Amino acid sequence: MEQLLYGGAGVILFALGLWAFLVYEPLLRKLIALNIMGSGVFHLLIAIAERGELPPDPVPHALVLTGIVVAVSATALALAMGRRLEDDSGGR
Amino acid sequence: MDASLALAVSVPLIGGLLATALPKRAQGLGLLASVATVLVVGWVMAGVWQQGSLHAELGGWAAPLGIALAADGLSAALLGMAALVALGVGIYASGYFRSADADRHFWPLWLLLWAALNGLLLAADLFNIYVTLELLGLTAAALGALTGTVDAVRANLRYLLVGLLGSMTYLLGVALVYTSYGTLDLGLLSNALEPGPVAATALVLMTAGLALKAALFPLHFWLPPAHANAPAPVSAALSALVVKAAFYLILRLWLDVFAPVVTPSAAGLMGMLGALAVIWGSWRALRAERLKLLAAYSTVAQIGYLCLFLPLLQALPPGAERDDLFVALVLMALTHGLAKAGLFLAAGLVQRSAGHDRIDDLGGTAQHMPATTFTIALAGTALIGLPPSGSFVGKWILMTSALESGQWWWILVIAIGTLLAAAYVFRVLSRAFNLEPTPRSFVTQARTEVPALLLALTSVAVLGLAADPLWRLLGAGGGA
Amino acid sequence: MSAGLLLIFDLVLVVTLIGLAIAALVSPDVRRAVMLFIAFGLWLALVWARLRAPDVALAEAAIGAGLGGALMLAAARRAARQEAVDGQTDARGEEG
Amino acid sequence: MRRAASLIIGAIITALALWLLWVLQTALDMGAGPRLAEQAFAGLPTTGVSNPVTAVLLSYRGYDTLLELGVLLAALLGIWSLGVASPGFQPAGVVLSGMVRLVVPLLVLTGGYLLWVGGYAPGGAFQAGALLGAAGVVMRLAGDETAGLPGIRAQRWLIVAGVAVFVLVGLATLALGQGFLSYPQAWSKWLILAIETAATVAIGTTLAAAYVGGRPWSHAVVGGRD
Repeated sequence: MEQLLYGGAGVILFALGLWAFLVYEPLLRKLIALNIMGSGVFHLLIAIAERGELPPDPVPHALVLTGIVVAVSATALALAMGRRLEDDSGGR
Repeated sequence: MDASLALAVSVPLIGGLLATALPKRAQGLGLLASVATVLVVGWVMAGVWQQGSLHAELGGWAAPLGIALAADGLSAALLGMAALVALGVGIYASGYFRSADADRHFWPLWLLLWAALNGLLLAADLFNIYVTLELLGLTAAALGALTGTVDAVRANLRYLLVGLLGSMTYLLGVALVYTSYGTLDLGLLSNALEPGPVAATALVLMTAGLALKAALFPLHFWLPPAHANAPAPVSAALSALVVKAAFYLILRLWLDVFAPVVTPSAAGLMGMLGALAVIWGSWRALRAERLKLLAAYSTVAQIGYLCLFLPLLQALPPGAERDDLFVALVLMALTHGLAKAGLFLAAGLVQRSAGHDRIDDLGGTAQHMPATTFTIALAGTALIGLPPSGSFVGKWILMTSALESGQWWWILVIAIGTLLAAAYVFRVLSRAFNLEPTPRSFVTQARTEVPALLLALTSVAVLGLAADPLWRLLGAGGGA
Repeated sequence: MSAGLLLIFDLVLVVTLIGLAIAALVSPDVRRAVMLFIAFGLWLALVWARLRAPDVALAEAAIGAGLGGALMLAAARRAARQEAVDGQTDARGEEG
Repeated sequence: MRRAASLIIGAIITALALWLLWVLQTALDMGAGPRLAEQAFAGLPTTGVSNPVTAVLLSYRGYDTLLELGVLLAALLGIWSLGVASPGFQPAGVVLSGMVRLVVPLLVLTGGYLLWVGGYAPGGAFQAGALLGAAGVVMRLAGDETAGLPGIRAQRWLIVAGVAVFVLVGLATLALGQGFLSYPQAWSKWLILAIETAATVAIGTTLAAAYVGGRPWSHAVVGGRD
């Protein structure tokens, strides 16, 4: 039950992020959407790692840690590209 | 334990680190690392040639707890193609970038991309594939934006975002797999997998994510602007290697790991998308105004051809015939990779010499750059699929299999695609030979023209005429 | 009884999390959207602490919400400033 | 028109979400499937660390972490290739800069602490590196346009340090005939600590440099402000 509740929340976050990614145009909106999508997947992994009495599974935890760092790297690069576009169109 | 597999990733990685830390020597270090990587890849290929397949457990932990690297015939063939293209691109790049600044930014990112590519082709773990995909996507987008023009940055920003969307979708599939099967290792997973909604959904999610990255129709929209606006050596690598890496993963999942889950209708759907990609991509290539845009649309079509193989491979029972078809698929992929790399490199030279790459105004290019025009002609031969190129053999086997398995309608698609390809290639060549011929010397800039020419030549002559070793490499590797 | 209470506690955590996500995604003001995204990340860290994943919770709070948020906030501030500048020049143009 | 499109997309994605929820329920209903936790705990004594997450990150799946540090590096190289950094913020007032002088050492100390306890308690290189990066962000917000980072040449070495130490350890174990990244058990703890320390420094530098948002003003252009 717990797993379904938390795992389901992960799926819902993924879907919400996907919707916003497809609907909104501005870069920052898309990045927030992508990050929330990613958080949804991460949340699903954390949810399935937790199993009541047993100690939680450390493998999904490590995967999520890796995923978080990758997501921030990609966000930083995308923002830098967006800033470059802003500067170019501003400097016309 | 085979050391060559880990080295195939570490050597370009170390090259990238050194090029980052010592920017003034980036070019020399980069070329050195390229040669070293080619040697290591040769070692891997020799190992696969002798032993059929290689396997290495990293960290001293066996799967499922640890991560393994594996090479079979398919990955070895693609590794080899990647090494050839990458070496050519590296030599070309060393004579291409005019500003020292661009050159210094190119090398570290390029070597990291190569490391990611090798890592992806050798990966045997679903999550490890995700990490290599991200490394590949980030470096590819950053390299594509290296020209710094607004168009290039915008197109590659979109490419980056689409790639991230694909990775997230892929990762959701991986999470589902781990929920049900508790393993990420490809080999263990393929043993444990049972057809059912979970496995099917995981495959759909992963395939959708990868199809975005492989620019499979109708998810190809990001590719033409991103590839057409990147610096020429980068376009070559993106079209020849990066897109194909994502397709390789689709192949790995559909033919290897998830084979029991794949139904004829699912494979048929992939074939349909491939058919649409062939026709749409070739048509847009014919209508393209710029040479690099033409090359980019032609990549969309070529990915389509590769997808046509899926329904046929699914329909054929294991045996010699299916093995032949599989070799034909790899042959098409290799030929296209080499030819497209040659074409993009040549297009970059045309653009630089003429100041533009508008096809209609290319008159007289042949007079100035005979070697480059010859490269375009050779690459065109391979893209059309004329003998003796590797794609001629590939298309021939594809059509025979289509007839024999009763799926004759794919032949129509191949015929239309081939005619359109012939049209767009001859459209370029007829423009290039517009004026009276006054050739000066065949090669004008050896450092950039020769790699392009050799890549295109390999795609036509070497792969077409000497395809037998490929049969052995893939056959011995169990050829999926 | 305590199981029921725990379920309510879990429900509150999850509903708030999804509420914050929706708020961050649809907020009309970009800067506020980023703020809400940071709040979402911190709340997510809290939920992960509840799911006995303290390592990941720490990382999400520090990297995902913290540095990711800081990067986005800088971009949002620039965007807002850009809009303000554009607005001023437009207004001046209309006056003149 | 746009509204209609977003509604249609919304409907499709709702259907997708319902499908995924059903699949998830099916997967969970199949009962407690296999998981790697038990194996991970069983192997823990030989890894030299007692925090299972650190063991997964640096021992069982160290190769993933190595490539992940590569992703971080690639992102920064991409950012640097896009142009030079914009000038920083106005120097902070007295109160704020006083706070900064307090907060930055605190962040660095906490980072060091997290790095050290990562072996046996929640924490580790990523959390510690993030705090170092946060210290850089705070300094830049307070008016230090370099975010407390050293000159460009040193920065280049610092950002590659994490991957470099990691891959060199891997190659060393390979040369010893142990296989890539297979730490000898007696050294495991210290090798992991060394890798984590280098990774922490690299992550902190990279994140702070990413926040600066462009390559530092080159010494050739501005006569080096450091």
